[in-house]
Amino acid sequence: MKRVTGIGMVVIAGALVLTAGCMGTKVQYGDATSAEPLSTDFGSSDLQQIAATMVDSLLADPGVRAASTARKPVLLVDKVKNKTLQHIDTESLTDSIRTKLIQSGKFSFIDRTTDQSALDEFNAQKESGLVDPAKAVPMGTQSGAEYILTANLAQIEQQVGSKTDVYYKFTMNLKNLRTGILDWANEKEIRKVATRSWLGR
Amino acid sequence: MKRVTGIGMVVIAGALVLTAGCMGTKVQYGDATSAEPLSTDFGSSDLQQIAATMVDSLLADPGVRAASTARKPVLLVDKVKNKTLQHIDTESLTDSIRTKLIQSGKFSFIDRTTDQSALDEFNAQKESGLVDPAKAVPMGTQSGAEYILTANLAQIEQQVGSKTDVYYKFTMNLKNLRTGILDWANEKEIRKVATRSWLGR
Amino acid sequence: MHRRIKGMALGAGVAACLAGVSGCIQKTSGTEVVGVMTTAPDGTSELSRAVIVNNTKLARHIQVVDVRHEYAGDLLKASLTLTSKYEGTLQFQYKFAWFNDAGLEVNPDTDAWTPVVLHGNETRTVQGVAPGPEVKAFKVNIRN
Amino acid sequence: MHRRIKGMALGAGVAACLAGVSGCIQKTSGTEVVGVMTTAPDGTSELSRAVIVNNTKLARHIQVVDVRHEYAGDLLKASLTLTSKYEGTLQFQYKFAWFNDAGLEVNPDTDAWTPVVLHGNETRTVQGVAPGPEVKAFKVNIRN
Repeated sequence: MKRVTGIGMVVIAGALVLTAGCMGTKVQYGDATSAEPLSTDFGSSDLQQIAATMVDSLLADPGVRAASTARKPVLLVDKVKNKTLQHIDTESLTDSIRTKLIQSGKFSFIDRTTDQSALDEFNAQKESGLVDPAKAVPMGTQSGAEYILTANLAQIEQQVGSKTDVYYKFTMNLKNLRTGILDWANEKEIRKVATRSWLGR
Repeated sequence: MKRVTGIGMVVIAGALVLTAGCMGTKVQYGDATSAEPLSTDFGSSDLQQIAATMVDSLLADPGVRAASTARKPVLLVDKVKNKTLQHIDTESLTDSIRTKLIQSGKFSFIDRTTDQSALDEFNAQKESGLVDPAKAVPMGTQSGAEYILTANLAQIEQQVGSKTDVYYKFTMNLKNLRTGILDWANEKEIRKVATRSWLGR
Repeated sequence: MHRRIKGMALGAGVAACLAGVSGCIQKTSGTEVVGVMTTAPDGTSELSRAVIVNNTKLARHIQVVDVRHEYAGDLLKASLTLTSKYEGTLQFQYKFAWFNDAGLEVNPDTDAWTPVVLHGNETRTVQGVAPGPEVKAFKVNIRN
Repeated sequence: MHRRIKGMALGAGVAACLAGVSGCIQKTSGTEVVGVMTTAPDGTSELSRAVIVNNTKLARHIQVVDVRHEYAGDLLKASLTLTSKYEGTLQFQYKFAWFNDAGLEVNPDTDAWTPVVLHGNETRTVQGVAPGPEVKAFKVNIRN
């Protein structure tokens, strides 16, 4: 009886060694553009889908195109109104949209979130005494926005039994500051369904 | 009975010796540019990938190229807005980008973070009495920045069961101080996936 | 007796799970659709297309019945008509890629996989707009 | 009896683990792609390319189907088209190196290995931009 216990302990010790040696975390680079959702939370693929839809629609819109043939209109991206219950980095979403629109070469963008850095540099050029006034960049020559891109992100979540159904809707508008008219609008809907099951997958 | 326990102890001692013999720390130099991630935290390879993408895009951009043919534009790198939950040395990231851009010979950079050292040296040249005034560097002849490179680093982390999925997005903009327009923008997305398992691989 | 069968079933389930984790090969191949704008000597341009099937199982379910294009201003707009040959609901994803005159990809790694749900025998179109006027060819990957 | 078999199985597992940790040789070789810009006497320049396979197993999975280039201003831009011959998802990494007229590497040790994920039978391009106008040749290493 006692002998068996001794062997049993050795076996347990061996099992522990095995576990410690074999357990591990494998880390890999994945496809950054992958569309395999892990949860119903707002994820990277949702961000990419929304950005792609908005950019494609804005680039292909005849009205917007007419305004951007003579010269590039100057746009400003407003904060997205996040009406979901999640903490979503909506700036990252509008960053993606803005980047793609700038890369298309059809729009000019200004960015008010980095105005403080610009002002700091203007001050350094004028007041530090280091910069040659002749080489300094003149202040007060920047462009102002003619259009504002505004957006809303809404969410409807329903949970019944083992099924969670989350619906996201992103609405974007292009507001003409001169006329106040919304010159363009589009929305992208996404549905994610999670089904809890007892067999792993 | 006693004999059996003795054998058991010998076995355990043997196991300990084996463990002690195999355990140990081997230190080696590795490949500094290696892309084998150890964890989903922001690592050296992520930094290198982001820097390479940004530099390649900036060097190849037709608009930026047009501005840099006549003479080198003067750039300033702004602080990166770190919106991840990690402590990331974003200055190290922008240092890499700036270094590669300076090496390309297409851009000039100023650095406001080391202005104090420059001011100290100017003061020493004027007031220490050690420096020949004829050999001193005149103050107030430096260049000011015409462009600011601003950047955001965002992160979306999702964890389900034994899988952790981390998505990073780095967005960079080139802001023209004279016009206020973002003359160039690009982003780099990185996904890292960690899978915890009981069987090692 | 019952208990043992349950145990065996559990064991088999665990084994299947482990195999899933450690990974037997999971097919991630699909169909590739290529469209190239070619300009004839008389100035007219037309789209030449090709469909490359790498996954016959997927191709039996999803068929690319049409590839069309138009110009939105100077931007190429591509449209694929997909038909499901399957009675149930199909889930798959597609991704666009855009190429310039020299055959180099424009803005690589920026287009993302987009999920699509096709109900039984449904026909749907998916569209993409070129990221710039220099685009002369596109490629769409479809996989499930 | 049963217990002994279990113990032996455990022992074998431990041995396998130790072997895995201490590492039998892991192949890190791969494919090398070389591109050299040559200028003909009449002033036209063209890219001559070579693919060197050092790892036949990797080369069976990943094929370099095209090497293209264009000039972004005075900077050489190189693009490789890679096709997966494998049905599952492949993970590999690549690294560019750039050489000047004299065959010396420009800014050595600054280009980093970049990871790429290729889904089944997918075709993708990877691009690199030369770090300076003096670059006349490039090399791309691919390994998994």
